[in-house]
Amino acid sequence: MSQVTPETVAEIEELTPHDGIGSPKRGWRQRLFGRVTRGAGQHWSVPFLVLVAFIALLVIGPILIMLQISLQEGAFGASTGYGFEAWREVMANSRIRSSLLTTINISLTRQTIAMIVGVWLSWVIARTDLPYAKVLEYGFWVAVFLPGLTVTLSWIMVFDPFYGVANRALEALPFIQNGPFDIYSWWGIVWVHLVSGTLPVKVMLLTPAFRNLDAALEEASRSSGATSGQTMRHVVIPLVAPTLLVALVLGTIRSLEAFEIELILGTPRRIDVLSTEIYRLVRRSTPQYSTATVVGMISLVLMLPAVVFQRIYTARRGHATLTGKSTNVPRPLGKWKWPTFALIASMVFIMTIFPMAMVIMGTFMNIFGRFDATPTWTLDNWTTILNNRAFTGALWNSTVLSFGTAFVAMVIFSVIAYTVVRTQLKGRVFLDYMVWLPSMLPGIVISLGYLILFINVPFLRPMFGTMSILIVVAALGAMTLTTQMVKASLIQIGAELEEASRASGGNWFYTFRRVVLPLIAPTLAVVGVLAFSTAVKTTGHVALLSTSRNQPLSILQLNQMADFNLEAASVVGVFILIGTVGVALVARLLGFKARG
Amino acid sequence: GDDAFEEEIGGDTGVTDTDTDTDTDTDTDTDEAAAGTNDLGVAGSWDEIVAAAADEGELVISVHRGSGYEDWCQEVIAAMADYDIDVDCTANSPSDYVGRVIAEQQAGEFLWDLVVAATGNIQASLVPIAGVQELGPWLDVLEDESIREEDNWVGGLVYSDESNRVFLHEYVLSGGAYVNTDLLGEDAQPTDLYDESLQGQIVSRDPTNVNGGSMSLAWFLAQPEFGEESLRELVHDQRMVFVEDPSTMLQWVADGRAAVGFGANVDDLEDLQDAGLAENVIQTDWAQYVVAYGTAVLADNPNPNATAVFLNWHLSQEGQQVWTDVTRFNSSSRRVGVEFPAPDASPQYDDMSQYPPVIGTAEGTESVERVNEIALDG
Amino acid sequence: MLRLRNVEKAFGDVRAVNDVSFDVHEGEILTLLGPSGCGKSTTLRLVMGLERATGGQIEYQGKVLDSDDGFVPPHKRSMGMVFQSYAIWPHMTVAKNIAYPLKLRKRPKKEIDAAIERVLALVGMEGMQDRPGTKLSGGQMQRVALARALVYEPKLLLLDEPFSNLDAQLREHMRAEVKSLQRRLGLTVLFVTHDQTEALSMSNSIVLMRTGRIIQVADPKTMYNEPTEQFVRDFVGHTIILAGELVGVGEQTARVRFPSGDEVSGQIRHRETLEVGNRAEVAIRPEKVQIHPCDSGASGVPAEVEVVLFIGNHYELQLKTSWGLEFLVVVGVEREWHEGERVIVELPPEWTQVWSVTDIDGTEQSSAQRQAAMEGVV
Amino acid sequence: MLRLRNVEKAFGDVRAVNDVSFDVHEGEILTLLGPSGCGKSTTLRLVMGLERATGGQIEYQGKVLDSDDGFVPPHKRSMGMVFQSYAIWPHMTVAKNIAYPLKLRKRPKKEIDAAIERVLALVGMEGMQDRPGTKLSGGQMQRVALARALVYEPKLLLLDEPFSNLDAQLREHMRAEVKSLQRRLGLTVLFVTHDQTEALSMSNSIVLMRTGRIIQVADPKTMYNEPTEQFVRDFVGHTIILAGELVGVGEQTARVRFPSGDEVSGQIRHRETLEVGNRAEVAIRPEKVQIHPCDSGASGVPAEVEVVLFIGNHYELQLKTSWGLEFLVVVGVEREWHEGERVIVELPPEWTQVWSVTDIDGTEQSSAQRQAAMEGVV
Ligand SMILES: Nc1ncnc2c1ncn2[C@@H]1O[C@H](COP(=O)(O)OP(=O)(O)OP(=O)(O)O)[C@@H](O)[C@H]1O
Ligand SMILES: Nc1ncnc2c1ncn2[C@@H]1O[C@H](COP(=O)(O)OP(=O)(O)OP(=O)(O)O)[C@@H](O)[C@H]1O
Ligand SMILES: [Mg+2]
Ligand SMILES: [Mg+2]
Repeated sequence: MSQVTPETVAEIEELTPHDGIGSPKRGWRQRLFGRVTRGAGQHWSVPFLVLVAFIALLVIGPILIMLQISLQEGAFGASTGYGFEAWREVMANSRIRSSLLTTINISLTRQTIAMIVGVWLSWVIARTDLPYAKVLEYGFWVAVFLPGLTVTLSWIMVFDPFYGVANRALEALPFIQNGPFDIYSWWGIVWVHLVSGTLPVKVMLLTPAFRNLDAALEEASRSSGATSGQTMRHVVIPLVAPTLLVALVLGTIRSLEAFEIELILGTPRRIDVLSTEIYRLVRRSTPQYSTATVVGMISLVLMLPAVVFQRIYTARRGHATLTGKSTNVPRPLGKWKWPTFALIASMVFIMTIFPMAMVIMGTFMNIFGRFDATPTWTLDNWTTILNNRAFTGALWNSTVLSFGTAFVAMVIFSVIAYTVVRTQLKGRVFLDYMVWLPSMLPGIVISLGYLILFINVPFLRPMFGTMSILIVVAALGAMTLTTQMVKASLIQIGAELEEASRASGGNWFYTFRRVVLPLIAPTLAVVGVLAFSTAVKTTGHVALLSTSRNQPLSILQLNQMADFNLEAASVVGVFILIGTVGVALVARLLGFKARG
Repeated sequence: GDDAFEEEIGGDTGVTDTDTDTDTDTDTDTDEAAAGTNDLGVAGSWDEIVAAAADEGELVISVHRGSGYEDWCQEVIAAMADYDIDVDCTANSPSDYVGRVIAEQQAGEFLWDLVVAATGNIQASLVPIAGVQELGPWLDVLEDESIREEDNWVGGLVYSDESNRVFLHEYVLSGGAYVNTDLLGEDAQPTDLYDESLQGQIVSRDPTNVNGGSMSLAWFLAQPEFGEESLRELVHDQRMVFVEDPSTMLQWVADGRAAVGFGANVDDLEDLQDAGLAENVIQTDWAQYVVAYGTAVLADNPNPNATAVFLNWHLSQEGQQVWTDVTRFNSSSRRVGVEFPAPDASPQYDDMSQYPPVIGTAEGTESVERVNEIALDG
Repeated sequence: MLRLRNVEKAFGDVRAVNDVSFDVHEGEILTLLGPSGCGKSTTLRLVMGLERATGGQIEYQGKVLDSDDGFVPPHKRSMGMVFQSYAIWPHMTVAKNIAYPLKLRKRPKKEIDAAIERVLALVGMEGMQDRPGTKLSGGQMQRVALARALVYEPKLLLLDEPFSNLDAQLREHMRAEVKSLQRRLGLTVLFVTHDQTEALSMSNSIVLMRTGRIIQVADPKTMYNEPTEQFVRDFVGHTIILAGELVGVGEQTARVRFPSGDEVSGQIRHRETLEVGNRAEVAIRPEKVQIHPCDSGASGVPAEVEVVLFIGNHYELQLKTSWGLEFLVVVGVEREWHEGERVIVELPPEWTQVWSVTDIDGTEQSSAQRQAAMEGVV
Repeated sequence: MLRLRNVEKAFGDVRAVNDVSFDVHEGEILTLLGPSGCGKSTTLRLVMGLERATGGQIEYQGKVLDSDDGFVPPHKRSMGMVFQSYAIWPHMTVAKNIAYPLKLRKRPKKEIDAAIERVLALVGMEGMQDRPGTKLSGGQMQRVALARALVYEPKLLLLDEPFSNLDAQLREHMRAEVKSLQRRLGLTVLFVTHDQTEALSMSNSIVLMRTGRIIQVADPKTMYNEPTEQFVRDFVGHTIILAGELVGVGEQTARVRFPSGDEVSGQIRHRETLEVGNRAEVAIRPEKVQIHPCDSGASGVPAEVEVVLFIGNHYELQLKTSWGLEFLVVVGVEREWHEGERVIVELPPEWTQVWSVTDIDGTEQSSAQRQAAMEGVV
């Protein structure tokens, strides 16, 4: 009787499906970290632990470094010892406290609105017979890639209290004296955020989740007498909860980090958020890294409970919604079909067509938004950029950077996600938590941590000054998004679909390639494209790591921005836009093809 | 305090380690008294230096971020190619750059040869920890003797502070108040700003931000008749409005949304006026300030000979002319004989006392920080 | 109570339901029967309102539910449905799955708990309240699905193969429960099943469908004994078909000669197509055939026993006639039969039917073709 | 060929499979039979390697597949499986679903196409190649699942209720195909079904399970005629159970008196527990019972016909004895029966068994309890 070799054992054990559900009597440890060791349950794998350790180095390393910096007293580089000076200073600072409140307020408002509208939008797009649903969905994608600054200025043109066209139009009405809109306000910030990113990103992320939902589950609810709203609340939303939560937590993290819109729109009213505080601190003549780091840490601490909650909830409630019997019947909208279409199409217009037109137009304008300038139109912006000798190199670097990042994100991180969801390997829960960290400190703060890490770790040192370091850092930036979204979409896929492949004789890799990958392809396409566009637009993370040899377009754009040459910067933005839109189109086509 | 400070630098830079590796036998950074006798790591005669520079074959420069500096990089690359030196010239925002250099140096990595940029951040962060070297000894080895001569530089060989590390080769005149002539007269004076009717009518690039309007407002601090209290009054009681970018500020003034604005440069105004806009806006000759651009050699720089060759070119009249020609619109040079593209918009080098402390010097930094604080209060 | 008129549903090119009209009366059990893929589930889904018909009209309790002019959404139809795929909500426990329709109707918690307990006992799953919906066996899921539809006692129950994964005992029990519930509450049931026993024993009437169309609507007995078409005859119950030549056509009966020379007579179906000399089919239900040992002297068709299958309460014999035709008959267990034994098959004329030969594609393909297909595979 | 030894699988507290041991010999069809939730699917999943056993050992073709020491992954087991839940890949068309196992095995495209066509014809779905997996009817999905498992002819086929959603015709056809394939290729089949006819007619041996444990392993005939336990007797086929008092216990036979005073005798099962004066159960298969009109003078138990159910080829009569016991019998269609008619039920002693009365919780609950539960609902 021949015995099984240990290798085979290891190979399979890794891949034994697991479920996150346990008996109700579990302690906090189990709730936080999933099931505890029990005989055949969890197991070790050395290569996997090496991977975990490597990722821990890249992820926790910079955070520890930042923690150390936050404890340094005195100016950066001339520290006089360790203490809690920076922490005390931040805690005592009433400005920072009020910024913190504003941050929480703005983030929550944005996320709440975006979540509600986003869920509705993506459900309609994915699950009903909305005409041109795929085109509209793509419209939301494009909105995400538009350069935020130009979009902000476009909205100023509409809602400026003095010359904004919306106000002017309203003032033309007899009973309105002063147009009611003021873009330089709390709601102005919320609005621009919503239309320029928060909402479209939600649509991007959620639509695939709704697609992977067995229509029968919804139908069963409606047959039980539930209205669409009740079905949404009790069945659809709980079922896609893993994805919703990831999108929500990630969105919140992102909104804690963003500062460009707040800087422009918040300054006149002195609306400050944590991220603008950080920005100001590191831009001081003696950069206040300690204090900036402390402020950054605050947002990390703010987000931790959300992350822990997200994981516990998902582990307890993650359920397959796509099984081996799934049906996919779009829900007829009936008489609402065309009104819904009109509504969503106008949203796409507001979020995509209008700002995109403004961005492109802006590159040909002498002064952005000033139609009264003479000449109004010019090609100078284009010639400036195209004649810039660094341009070709930067274009190439950006291409390498963004494709590299998207590749790493899609390939490596989806394997990590798979490991976390479908195996019992020791360390996977730790990995799962760790994956959140890279996005939890603002790029502008964490980039210093990366710098210090990369020059101090001997085997990372050679990457310094090459493209690879930018790819690694940009990929780390995309890590949370990719891993968590892919994880959420894997949770949706019934284990039997994989089992059927393995029963047919497919090994793990074949199964992954032919069954798992196509099923998560729509999500993968989304995160791949988002990773691509983040990498191509990245500034904060890579600012300290790029040199003239590996400088990407986004840094070149920064050089234009340093002179407030918005028009020329927009030209670079258009290149970035064209690249991302093109890649997104290809990704969608491939994603849908893979999915059939 | 001081002891700990010294120790920190010595320890963290790990200079002793590097020394054994790189043949430099003296500690450049810790012992200032010894700096004069410091061996820079350059070869003996100029010819030898040039030869050694070609051997090094490389030079790493950081330049200020913004328009023209990339073009300057191309000029440097071209010029240094004659010496078989391959130049890696990167544009960096100075505030990013200092953090980066400090981190690198603390890890024992000395990657940069030179930095050419607005000196504020370098003065504030790198000079105190000797992240940049004393420049005098470098000037001494240069072939071009004219560089060393005080007379060839307006005001002499001026450094950002007495440690003589950052050589200020250029002063740029910036700032001024921008006045809407329709609302205020062409000869509006600073005292006019305190009129009650101007409450909420004064706009400034956000002075809580170092690079914002704070430098123009620092002018008020430097004037005996104004000073800190009246600046506070101007910012707070007159309900100064802050905006993020200069173009918006100027457009607000031009459109009459504000009567006066701070925090732009004359090129910003010129851009608008070239486009037929903001023709009712003038730049005042008050509230102007000077920003210093400096050249410094980084501690333990990797390519000393190439550095010397570069300095020999850069600080020559020819090099300075190139700098002036390709960098900002209103750039200039302290080098005698260099022609300025916009002489009217350049500082009057012969009478620097009319300006507030030069930004980039120790005092300049301090006054800007004070404006920051005042703006942040309240 | 429920009335379908010329209902049609097309999925692109596929016409899943085509010109379907039937009525379901209050308190009756109507069964949709038909080969896999014939449109049974689609018809139920149209009645529930999960799909919108592409043509025709559905009325319920006098109201038009679905027509060109309007559409009533499922939640307003007050029907209950068991899905062929169960559609158990994976995020809820068994109890929550079942409680859902009651919670929607805002029943008090106590009542809900009691109802859950009752209905779980009814499906034989007591004590499984807190099991997550995903941790159930196939049959348990099916029972939960049934419980969920029964718990709120909708006036019209749509059951799509609700017992397919239950064992015989449980299935019988559930059948009895549903029938009893239906009687007590006066429920109307629209039932889909692939189990003929179920269809014949439970229904008040049967709608037999094929590729989206209705073939015959009748009560069970009529459908079994008086099929209007060969397809019905072959689909409902077993039929032995022996082809031969028509040698005599009478008023009611006809005579057919088999290749072996034996002749039988039977009742004529579809007289108009029968002509002496043509080929004809002799059809008889297997249970009507009498098998006699070959030495018994009975008259009929001689055959050999090829396979003996034991089915518990009876045997199935596969017989082969002398000219090579194979067929199955069902015989009691009073006597043992042996493979290889020669027997006489008696066809009582009153149960024997004579049909003309037409294309039989009831199951989309003749068995000969299938046989060929299968040989290919092995 | 396949050998399970003391196999155990626990899901947390639920012991789905408990101490299960049986052998499957090459070329045989072994059926797992048992009430819903008894662990049949789990056993198949353990054999396939989709779950790891928590105890015991599984061997296949002389190799240990699963034991404390090791585990062979599913794809190395060269078995084929049809899932109870079908597991159709929603992102693939019908053809791609079926081609998958062949593509994996790198068969040439031509061969694959031919195989798909053959196997689709076999399951009666020709021409549906390009239909997406999510746009199929329930029965079509099930057939695709079957086709996918058959197409690559694995040595061991694991079929988990593979015909549950097929109509009788198709189901019979598929049964025949599987059996024929199995014979031709010498396949071994491990089969789960809830259909007793299927189990009894197709299998070489049957494993009867209950709550995770094996109750009896036997060939179909033995299991039907010589159940070792009441549970087996009641689960496999129908049984009429009449309780009465033991009035005589012989060597092989015993006599039982019913409340009405009628007495019957039957074969003794489990002699040791039978004592005169105790209550006993008289059990007989419904088809063994003879029903006589009440005026025929036959001896037996008098009863009244309560319900007549027409099941196509036979009637089911629900009878009620004078003391109120209800039971079903199956009778031929030779004679019509009427509700209300009085009859005599003859129990031939050779088919009658006498059991002692024990707890019957085979289906987890007595019918009385169920009845009670149901009353509650309505
Ligand atoms: N993942 C699981 N976790 C906990 N219990 C489970 C799980 N899967 C199955 N069970 C339980 O184990 C028992 C055996 O399940 P199994 O699926 O093997 O039953 P089965 O015999 O196939 O039943 P059916 O005929 O209804 O399909 C059932 O009581 C079921 O509820
Ligand atoms: N969404 C769909 N798109 C296209 N065709 C479909 C769709 N759903 C079902 N069909 C086709 O419509 C026909 C009828 O399907 P339906 O589900 O009503 O069959 P059914 O009678 O319930 O069969 P079964 O007994 O196998 O469940 C089938 O041929 C099926 O392939
Ligand atoms: Mg169906
Ligand atoms: Mg099962």
